[in-house]
Amino acid sequence: MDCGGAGMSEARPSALVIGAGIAGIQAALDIANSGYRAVLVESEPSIGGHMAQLSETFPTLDCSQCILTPRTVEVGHHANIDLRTYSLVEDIRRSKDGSAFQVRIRRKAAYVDWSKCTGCGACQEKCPFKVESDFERGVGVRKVIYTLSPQAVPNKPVIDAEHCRYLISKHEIESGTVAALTKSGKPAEPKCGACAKFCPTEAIDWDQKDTYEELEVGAIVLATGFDLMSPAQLGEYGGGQLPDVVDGLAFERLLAASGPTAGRVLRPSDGQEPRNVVFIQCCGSRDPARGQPHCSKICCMYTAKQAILYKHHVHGGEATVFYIDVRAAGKGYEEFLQRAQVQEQVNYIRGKVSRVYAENGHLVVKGADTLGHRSVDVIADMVVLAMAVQPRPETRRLAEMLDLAIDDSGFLCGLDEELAPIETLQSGVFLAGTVQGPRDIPESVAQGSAAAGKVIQRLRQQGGEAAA
Amino acid sequence: MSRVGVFVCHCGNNIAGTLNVEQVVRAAGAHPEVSFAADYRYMCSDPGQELIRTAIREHQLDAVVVAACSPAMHEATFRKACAAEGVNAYRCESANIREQASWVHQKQPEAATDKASDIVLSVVEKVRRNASLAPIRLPLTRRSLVIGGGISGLTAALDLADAGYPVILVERSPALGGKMRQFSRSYLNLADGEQLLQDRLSRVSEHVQIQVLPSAEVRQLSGYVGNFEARVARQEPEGEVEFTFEVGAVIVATGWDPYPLERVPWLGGGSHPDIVDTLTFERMLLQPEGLRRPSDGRVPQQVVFVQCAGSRDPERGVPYCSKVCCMVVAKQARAYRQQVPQGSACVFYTDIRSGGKGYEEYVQQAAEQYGVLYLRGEVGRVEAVDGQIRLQGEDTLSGLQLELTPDLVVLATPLLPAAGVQELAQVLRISADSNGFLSEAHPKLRPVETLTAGVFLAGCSQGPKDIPESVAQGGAAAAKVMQLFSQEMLLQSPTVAVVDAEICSGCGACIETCPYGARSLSRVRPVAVVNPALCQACGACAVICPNKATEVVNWDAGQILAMVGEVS
Amino acid sequence: MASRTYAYFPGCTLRSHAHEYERQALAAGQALGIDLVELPEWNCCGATFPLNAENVMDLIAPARVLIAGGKAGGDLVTLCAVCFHVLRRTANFLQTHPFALERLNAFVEEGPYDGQLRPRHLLEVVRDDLGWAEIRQRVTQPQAGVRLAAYYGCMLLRPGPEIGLDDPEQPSVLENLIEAVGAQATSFSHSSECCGSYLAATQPGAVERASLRVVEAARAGGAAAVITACPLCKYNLEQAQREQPEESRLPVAYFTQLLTIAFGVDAPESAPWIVGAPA
Amino acid sequence: MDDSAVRAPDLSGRQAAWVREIETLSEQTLLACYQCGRCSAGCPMVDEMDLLPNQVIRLVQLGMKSVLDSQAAWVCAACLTCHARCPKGIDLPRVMEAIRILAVRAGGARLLAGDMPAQELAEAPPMAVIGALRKAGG
Repeated sequence: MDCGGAGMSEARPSALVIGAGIAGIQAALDIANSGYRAVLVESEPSIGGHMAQLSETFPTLDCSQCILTPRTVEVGHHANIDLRTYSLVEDIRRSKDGSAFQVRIRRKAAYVDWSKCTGCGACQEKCPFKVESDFERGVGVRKVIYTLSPQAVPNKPVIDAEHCRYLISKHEIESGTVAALTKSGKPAEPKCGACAKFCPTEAIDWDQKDTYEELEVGAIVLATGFDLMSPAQLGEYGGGQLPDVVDGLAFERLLAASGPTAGRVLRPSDGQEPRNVVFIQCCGSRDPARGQPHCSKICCMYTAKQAILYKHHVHGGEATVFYIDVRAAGKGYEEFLQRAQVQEQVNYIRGKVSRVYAENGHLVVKGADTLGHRSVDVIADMVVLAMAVQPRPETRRLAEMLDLAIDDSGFLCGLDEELAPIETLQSGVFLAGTVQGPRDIPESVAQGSAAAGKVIQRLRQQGGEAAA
Repeated sequence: MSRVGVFVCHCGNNIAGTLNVEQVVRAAGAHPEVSFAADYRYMCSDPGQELIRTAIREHQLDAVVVAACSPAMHEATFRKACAAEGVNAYRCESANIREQASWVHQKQPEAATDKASDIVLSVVEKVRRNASLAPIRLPLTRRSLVIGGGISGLTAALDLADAGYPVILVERSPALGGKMRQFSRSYLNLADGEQLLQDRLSRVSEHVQIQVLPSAEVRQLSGYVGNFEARVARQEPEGEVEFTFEVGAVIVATGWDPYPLERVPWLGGGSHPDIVDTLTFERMLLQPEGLRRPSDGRVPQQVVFVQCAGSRDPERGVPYCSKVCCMVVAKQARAYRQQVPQGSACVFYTDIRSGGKGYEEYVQQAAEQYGVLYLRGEVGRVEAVDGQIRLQGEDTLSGLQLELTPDLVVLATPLLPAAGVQELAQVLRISADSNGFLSEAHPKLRPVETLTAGVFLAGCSQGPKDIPESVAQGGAAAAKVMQLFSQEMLLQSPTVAVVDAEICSGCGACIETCPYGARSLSRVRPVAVVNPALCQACGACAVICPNKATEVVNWDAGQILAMVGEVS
Repeated sequence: MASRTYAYFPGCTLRSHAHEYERQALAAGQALGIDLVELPEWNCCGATFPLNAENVMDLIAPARVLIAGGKAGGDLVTLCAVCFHVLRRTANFLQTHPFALERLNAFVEEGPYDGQLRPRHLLEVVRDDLGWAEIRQRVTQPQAGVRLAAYYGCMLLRPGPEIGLDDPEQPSVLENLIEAVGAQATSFSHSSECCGSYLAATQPGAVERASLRVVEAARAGGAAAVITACPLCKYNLEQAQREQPEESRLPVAYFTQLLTIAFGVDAPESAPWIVGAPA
Repeated sequence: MDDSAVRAPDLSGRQAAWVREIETLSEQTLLACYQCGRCSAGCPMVDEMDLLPNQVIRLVQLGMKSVLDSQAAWVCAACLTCHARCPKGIDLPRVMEAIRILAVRAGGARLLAGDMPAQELAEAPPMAVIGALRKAGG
């Protein structure tokens, strides 16, 4: 495998950054711009994390992709950054003297030789199979050979082996579940292979295997980010059963110009424009009984933003937000909330929703207005659940590997959560972004930079000279 | 004759959804000096950049126009791609047809298309006249000035010093530690602020790389990124002493100041000794004899905390949320219940904002385990009647009007920007928002940078923040400085103003008008000279010069007239 | 077919108001090889699970049922959703509160109760011991084209972690049963909304309003009948409709009737969802 | 309810004996409730109540004894919908039961078989009659 790592000098001091969301990107760029080498590992085929899924960002309503792509492009072309996408950190061991880490990275088989691929996109166009896209949060589809977005960095596709007709039939023939010879006596051939037929550079590699790489780094930044709790865990809201009940990230995709509906808000069930959208906050958050005990911090603001954007997209549309406490704590946030409530006339109701169900082609949202002292039923066309922010599964694995502390919700702990939030129990291992707990973009960026600062400090103390 | 390539970006639907991209390509292609014109879904993507590089090779292009988003986004991306194929970076220009055409004229696709074509052609006219340039290289001083010795300033100073870079740490008050020194404890740590800061304070005082100047203020900052000269005035017993330091970067960590109690008169601020603010209550919690109320030294049996006492109140107080009060009050109410187990603690709140790691759990414990009673509603009035405090409030959840006679009222008043920060901002040539907090370069992605190169922000100077955020920001600002200091030479854009010394009369009009202080009279002869490191190429000098003796490189009069000619 | 034997607790209501429920259950059981052997001696379960800390006295009645069940050996099965709820929660409580168990044993002569019994509902026996495939096999009169609303009410599902019969928010056992006999389970927004329960005795007006909401939701889903496992739910839903003309009432039937008709034990004409059912 | 006339609720921090009694009987910590209102949102009987379920807890939190006079506890069907969805896991039906017990002890409401509507008494299944007597009869 060649991930572009050839020619890199092992002698140069380097750091491993795990996770290429905005926090990891910021950390890698700051390390690289200080002359040190950063190995940036990302499990998805391309970088950008959740920020690449967002439509606009609060409180300025900047287009997320627009402000993000300069950073992703810079990472993609940076001489000091070795990008390892579609890859997982399999193992980390500290060297005997404690100063360095031996890291083993597994790069998942993409079935595409990226050194040959030009990213022309012909394969994606010709692939006849579509599957639900995780990136589109279930409100959009992708091909079986895919990149996450047209602006992906790197802009090289991978094949989803689980759904690929060719790979499935190839496996059937090899494992003997399908006869090796056809009726006419010819050797059986795997079906489809459209991508390979149309690839102008013969980059499809059906025999590609997972590959492994060992390297040594002087410091590690953990920036593995977050997941949203699945709406399927909230049966009372019809999560997973009612198509027009979606989570906050799915609604971002419906708002995004680059999303599956090209920025038109259309409800998944019938493609109609919803005239009434209800946003429910604290879905699984602040819920020690059945969800997460913590506050997910970002939902109040993104809900206000989504309600505003929805009202911009659908003129005359009604937006209702059920909340318990509106947490608009950040620069310009309170003012943004006031804008949502007063100027944009988003209807805020203080109370939590008990149930959402379908009736006569609509959704009935059974809520309470604790300030008006009444229960309220809101008829809606669409419901958006602000699902709890929770750690990604691999975070726990990394914590075990490195012997790091985790909190009750599964987030990683800083050495001192207040006074030393970036450092950990392990020297040379630092945290950035939501791996430590829910936080917004500017906080994640600041933490990414701060973690980079700790890395630079350490590499300088170890005496490594930066390459200018 | 130039050989210009024009590349029109669809930006997904952002551009192509409104205007007719093909028509823009045709209009550009018709220009005699345009040798190649094409369009693509996303020019900034890898294949988009590859398209430019291939076209440069195949069509021997010597200049490039990318018609896409604002140059603030991707100018660097496209210039890098051109440079990789041997086209001088300054012969590549962005034509902004997104922010200036497709986004603002969504309802008029045809007019937007015409406008985009005009924009593209005018930039073609400019770029064919662009000179090939090389960046200006400047030396730099690898020492930094940290202004403010609170938790974020201390963190920044230590991070830099530990990385081997010397630091001048200037603190307005006589001692380091900032507001945190006054805290009775933090949320998670039982020790008081003084003890929590101990490790940092002793490391700062012992660090060979850190020079601390207490009782000192920055009076002037001249120079530019990498090469600042700071004048610092220090109050000493014998009077004011002034120091001058050469530094390459500045970190502003000036923190916050408390809101005067008198500014919340409807809450009784200033009218009774037992109506105090949270910072005062911090000190009361640390009284060696235990908590005593100020008026008569008795142990208060009923304490009422009032949140948003001036915050979120654009009419009477400040419009912003002060962010930390919810947690400060939860901490104080818990501490009170611990010290006075038989006493009652009520908190009036509007929204409890405990968004932070472990914060929600902390507040829930305050109610559940410490028996703090949270009352959701505004306090209408607090007043002293015959020495007794009377409080009128409402619990909107039960609909009850409440009239209380507490022994002590703690007002969570707003965090204000530190006194004097406006003047400091002027000295540093950085800006502040309408509330007086310093402005970051970008609210999302550049939270610790300012628009003045080499000047960075940390902590509450930029807006209310809690301790972990301030620590992270201190570290982040330090990292930005390290990045700056890791360069051998500073590279500056060469598209700056230049003076034709033969024509310049030395009248000084441009010196007056330059907003960046980038111009001065030559010491050698009476002509204006430009400090290229400070010049931001705004062009004000070119406009004001009565002799047309100055202009901006690659923005000369001929270019501008040609551009205007194309659109009119 | 191998026969399975279970101890069986009928409860008061099945012996006074819901005779049909019991008859159907026994008949369907026979067809499935399920032998329900009535406890030789039993008393009322108490009809409500006491929701307070001083509950030991209130638990004597259900505990005596549990003791009788324990003596009978094997699993103790009930039909009434409320009996099931009270017995299972009592059993859970006594299993996890040894001091309460000790106190209680001091009061009951038949004891001591060992705290180990886990009473079951017939639905669990059908689903877990037999399985839907076996039900489908046994069907001779498939109820094709019949649209039925699965109504759980409260007691079969909540509190979810303690009762554990099904997912309390998205249950499926009744739907699966309806589909196993070839009928179609309709979409039913109020399948686990409360009918008003025992307030029937004190607040009939409130119960009527609550029950009508349930009935209307079932009707809106196009159901020809409501299928329940609770005699009180059936009573409340029927009472709420008593003022309506008979032909426009939505029938309410026990899940057991689905089995007896699908197995050919009862005549197809006896099914309320065919007689007078809307298309 | 005429609570608005009561202008000085018991916020003493020393919980009144009756509040402690409710907490003991119900085995619930009522200050744990952060008043999200989810119980009120899902309650099938809420339209029949003079106080919302969350307000019942609120008044106990505030020490307002008038809550014992509320009809809400007597209209609660103990369907457990509120408990099933409460983010803090509060078992509100147990609180309602505690309020009923206190009211009965205070000699107030007490349901006797003779109090029931005659028709319901005759027609309703025994489980309803027994249930009602046990829930409301003290």
